[in-house]
Amino acid sequence: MPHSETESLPLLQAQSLCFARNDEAIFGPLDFELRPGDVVLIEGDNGSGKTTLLKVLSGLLEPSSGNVLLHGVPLTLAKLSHQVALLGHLPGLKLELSALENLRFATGMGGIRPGITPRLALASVGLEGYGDVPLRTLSAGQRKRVALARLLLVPAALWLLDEPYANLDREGIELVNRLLDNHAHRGGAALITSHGAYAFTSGMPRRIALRPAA
Amino acid sequence: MPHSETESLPLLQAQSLCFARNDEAIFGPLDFELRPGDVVLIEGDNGSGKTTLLKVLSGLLEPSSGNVLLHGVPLTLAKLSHQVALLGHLPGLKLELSALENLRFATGMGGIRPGITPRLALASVGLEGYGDVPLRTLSAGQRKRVALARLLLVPAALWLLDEPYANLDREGIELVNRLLDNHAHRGGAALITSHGAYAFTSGMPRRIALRPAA
Amino acid sequence: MKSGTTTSACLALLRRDLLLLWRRRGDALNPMLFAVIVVALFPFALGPETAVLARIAAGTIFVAVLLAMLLSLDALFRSDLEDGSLEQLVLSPHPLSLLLGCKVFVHWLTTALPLILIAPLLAQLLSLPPNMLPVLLVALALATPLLSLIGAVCVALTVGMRRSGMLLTLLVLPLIVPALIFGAGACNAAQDGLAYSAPLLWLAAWLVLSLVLAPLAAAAALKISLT
Amino acid sequence: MKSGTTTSACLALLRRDLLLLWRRRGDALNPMLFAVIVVALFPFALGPETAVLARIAAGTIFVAVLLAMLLSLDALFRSDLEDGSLEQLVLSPHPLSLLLGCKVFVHWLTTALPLILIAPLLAQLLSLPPNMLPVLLVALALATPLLSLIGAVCVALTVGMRRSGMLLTLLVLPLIVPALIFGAGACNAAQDGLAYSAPLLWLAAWLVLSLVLAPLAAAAALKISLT
Amino acid sequence: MADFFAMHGYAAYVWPAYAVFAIVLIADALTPLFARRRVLREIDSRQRRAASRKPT
Amino acid sequence: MNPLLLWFHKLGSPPYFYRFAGRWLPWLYALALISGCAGFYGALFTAPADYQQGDSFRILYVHVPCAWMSLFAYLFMAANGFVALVWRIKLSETLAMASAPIGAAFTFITLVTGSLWGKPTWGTWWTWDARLTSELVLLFLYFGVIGLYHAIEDRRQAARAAAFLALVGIVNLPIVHYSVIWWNTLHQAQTVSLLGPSKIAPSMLWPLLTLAFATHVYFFASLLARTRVALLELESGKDWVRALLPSPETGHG
Ligand code: HEM
Ligand SMILES: Nc1ncnc2c1ncn2[C@@H]1O[C@H](COP(=O)(O)OP(=O)(O)OP(=O)(O)O)[C@@H](O)[C@H]1O
Ligand SMILES: Nc1ncnc2c1ncn2[C@@H]1O[C@H](COP(=O)(O)OP(=O)(O)OP(=O)(O)O)[C@@H](O)[C@H]1O
Ligand SMILES: [Mg+2]
Ligand SMILES: [Mg+2]
Repeated sequence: MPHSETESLPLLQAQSLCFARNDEAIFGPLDFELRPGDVVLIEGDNGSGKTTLLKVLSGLLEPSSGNVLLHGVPLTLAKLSHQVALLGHLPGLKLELSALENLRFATGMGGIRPGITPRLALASVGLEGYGDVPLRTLSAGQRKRVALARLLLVPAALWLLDEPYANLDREGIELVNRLLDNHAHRGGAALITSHGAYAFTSGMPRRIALRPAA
Repeated sequence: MPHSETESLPLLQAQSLCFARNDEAIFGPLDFELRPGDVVLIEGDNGSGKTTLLKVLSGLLEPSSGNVLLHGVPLTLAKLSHQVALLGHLPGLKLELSALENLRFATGMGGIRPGITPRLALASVGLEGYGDVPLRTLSAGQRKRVALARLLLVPAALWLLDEPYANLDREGIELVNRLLDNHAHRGGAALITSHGAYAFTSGMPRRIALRPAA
Repeated sequence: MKSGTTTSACLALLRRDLLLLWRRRGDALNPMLFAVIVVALFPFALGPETAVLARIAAGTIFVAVLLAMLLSLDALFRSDLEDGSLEQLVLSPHPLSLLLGCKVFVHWLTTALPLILIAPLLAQLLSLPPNMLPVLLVALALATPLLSLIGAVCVALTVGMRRSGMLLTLLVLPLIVPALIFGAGACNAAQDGLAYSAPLLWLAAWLVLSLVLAPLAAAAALKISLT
Repeated sequence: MKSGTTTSACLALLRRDLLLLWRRRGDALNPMLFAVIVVALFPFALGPETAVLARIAAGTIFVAVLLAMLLSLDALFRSDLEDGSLEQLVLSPHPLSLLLGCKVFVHWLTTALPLILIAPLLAQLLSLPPNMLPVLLVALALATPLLSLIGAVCVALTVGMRRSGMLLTLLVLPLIVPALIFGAGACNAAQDGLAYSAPLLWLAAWLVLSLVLAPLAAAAALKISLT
Repeated sequence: MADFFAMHGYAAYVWPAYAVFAIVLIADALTPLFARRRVLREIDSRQRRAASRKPT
Repeated sequence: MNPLLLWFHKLGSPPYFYRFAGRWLPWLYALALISGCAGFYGALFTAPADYQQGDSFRILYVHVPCAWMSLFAYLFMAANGFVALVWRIKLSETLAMASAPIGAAFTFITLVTGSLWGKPTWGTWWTWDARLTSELVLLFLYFGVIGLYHAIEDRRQAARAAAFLALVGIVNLPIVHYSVIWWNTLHQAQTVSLLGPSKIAPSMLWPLLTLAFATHVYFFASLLARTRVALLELESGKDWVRALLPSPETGHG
């Protein structure tokens, strides 16, 4: 995997990043960078702008000032970067299709990492045997696991995960932590949000705190 | 408040309650009862049937066998009990209306406890000053708090809360615990669900564990 | 702890629904626009000959109004379902049929009434003979509440499904065809100079019956389809 | 880590959308049902005189088909938006216009094609003269893709809103009126025994233009309304 | 003068036309005034909200 | 930079434009009012009655200027929309959205006065003639732009989406204008021309031109007034707006 050349440049840089909705500041100027191997937790109370920040970093919302650089290149609306996997509140899965069909579509769209198949990925998130029933009949937590399986399959250097722990039971939380560890060891980076009410199994190395900008 | 006569009978009784969807058992025979002052936590992994159980207890789903008794009276589809407040995954709030308008509607429909007003209830869930903006512009956690304010306002002896802690920050979780304590002291009872991944501030007195029936 | 009275509950529901409508007043104009557009399409499709247009005017306006109402019916309970309000309504301590009656009334007030008010304009667009306008208006005033009421029963039946839009149409239409036949029939009779009061009286009788039965039926249907 | 090719992405999208449609095949029939119902209402509304019906047959069928497609347009991106798939599509490494083109193609294939296939039945219901049927079919075959394409641009603009149903109608209609005029115009000309190839050629030229421009415009509009 | 108002029998068409012109444009001229008042009121209440929130 | 460009650059800044518009507004309203009164005097008193249409032809003096304005306002809106989409200039977004309701008002007047004129001359209020139809479509387009703008919550995103729609709808303008040439219609063909000789008597022409001038000036006056309000709303969080208000009475700090 060619991440030797990217080692020198940070994967993601935020430079005095601000966001305002109808001129009301949501989060203040933020400066941080992610290098390969970094996993960073964004903490903040309800309404502090965590979801908004992830959307800005993925390019879905435009910052009101400041820059987002991916591999040193500014992220613009016209040219989104495709090294980024965003897992938002909405998982982007079709409830009428089965888990396997959803995953096959995802790999068709985004490519697939070498050495893994949709079925293997599903097994490694603890959903063996649930591959062929429509997603509609799975519970909230089971659906979340399917979305995690997609992260495993589709190659992306930067993961942006919005409250990945929500809806998951203890075992599910450990699963997320394991996935993040593996991703970091492979040279990826991840930014995840949480309001810190969960009993984590391992401490996160770095944190960014969001506070209301007003 | 006339809860002296109800003291003798349990508020809620489940008698060998089973639920099956298309002949697939979701939860096994359950027997438990709630008396005034009880707060019970339903624990179970993802997909173990917590949401389903609450719907059965409120009368929205019919058990496949067994009974639900409210004040000793069997709950039937035709005659739902109106002593029950259900707070599900969907809060039943209108995003176009403000928090106060939503709460006023709720009290118009369900009546109001003596000695409290919508504005006071909103203040006591930490949303002072947010009463007049459309709910659409509040974050996930802030909306959840509005739903909690409704619980405070509308009289109901039995609370059924589905994952009340989800989406809330630490302070919000403490708020829920405080609300539950007060409700219990007033002679109410509550049944809440969780998969136990939260860092609670106080232990729950009683738990019911749901395990996959299969 | 005392719970509110049924009257206050109905008033609260009416107030909330009207307030919601006011907040989304842009959307409230939509059925009107739709009817105008459907009517305006016909001259394009048929060519601008006044004689042809006048002949089909009353029928086309009737169809356009019914379609506009039909399409807005789908939204009658949908948003309440999506955000969980409908569950709360069913669990509330008041007669469900009365509450649904309130919702139907708001629906009529906010979709059918504007449609009836712009019917004269639609008539002008299709060059309907002016002396037929009163008959058309009376027929619409009788047929539209019928549609709201019958529609509510069907919506209540389909409310549990995702994307039931057109299935709903399918359910409502057979029930509403008689209203169309009598309503448009009265107009056509008037245009041909025949007596037109009999079909209107039939419509009225049917409306009275529906006013009593439809809310009860809707409440029963809703309980079936939610549980 | 290599990402998939654009061709494979388009194929994956086509396969998924068709599969979804198959899973919801009940819904897929809806536009057809709607068109049948609209057409079937007219004999009730106008009375059963064959001469009148035949005169308005082609125009009414055209209007019914356009309305049916219009109403199904709303769902083009809605479910993708609601479950977050649309965000994933925008963030994917392939040209958005191409992906949207695929979605439009599926839309046409699954709503317009069935409508064209049942057009002969509709023609029968309104006693359209049989020799006019081929003109009607050709006109529909040219006008319906136009509607899918132009509609996609408008849907992309309104996709960020809740409940945009009828606003969409308002946006699409002015843009689609010419297609209706030319399409129905060709039919009416044929009925009067006049030459009808000129309007059809106009439609064809316009279709070619839209095929090239509309996907690009839709992609631009979608980016505007998502961000 | 009455002759002038009668417009040789076209009064029913001419005067409404001028009236529509006047009414619509006057309404158009007034909307910004009302909108301005509404916006100022909104800004004021928003600032008050911000001011009341800050101390807590 | 050349001074004109520099001035345009400065004009693009909301606070500057707000003050600039505030200075010019009274003058524009006054000019529109005066020239409008002069035009109406000519239209009602000095112009002779038409030998064919009698006094009904006096509707021309409201119909035609408004018809021209309905097209001009759309063009203006689309041009600003283009600038807004390509260069993302906030002021252009605002100008484009402010011209939509004014244009819709003129279109509405055109349709109503046209109908009022049609009844005595053609014997019907409305026919489905190409010009009338395309003008109605123009009204729907204006409604679509306004509706889209109000249906989206984020003001800037709403403006961009509506501007995009306005650009797509511009294909309708040539149809309105040339419909009388392309199809033979009931409606009057072009009679007034600024460049070539007009087919209309000078005593009938000058009030028309004066009124056309007045409506143009009015358009810009109304545009500036609306833009000022819109800028206030858009920039309500900015310091220059706070400075405009009487200092908030919660003045403890
Ligand atoms: C609802 C009905 C009508 C509508 C929508 C309408 C619309 C228009 C429009 C849009 C224009 C401007 C065209 C351009 O500059 O490209 C126009 C111009 C004009 N209209 Fe009408 N019109 C209507 C009825 C009438 C009637 C009944 C008459 C007179 C018999 C009339 C006489 C004129 C004249 C003389 C012009 C100026 C033509 C020129 O010099 O360019 N219009 N109308
Ligand atoms: N569509 C919107 N329009 C206007 N304001 C919004 C909108 N969405 C969110 N906000 C506001 O932006 C702020 C940040 O919202 P965001 O959803 O990013 O918070 P969050 O940190 O994800 O909160 P939570 O933990 O509750 O999910 C909130 O104060 C909210 O009121
Ligand atoms: N509509 C449905 N149709 C069929 N099966 C369903 C449906 N909804 C849920 N199930 C199944 O019923 C079981 C229980 O679901 P339920 O939503 O009650 O779980 P839960 O305990 O609330 O889980 P979570 O913690 O993930 O919310 C799950 O295994 C799920 O697959
Ligand atoms: Mg969030
Ligand atoms: Mg659950």
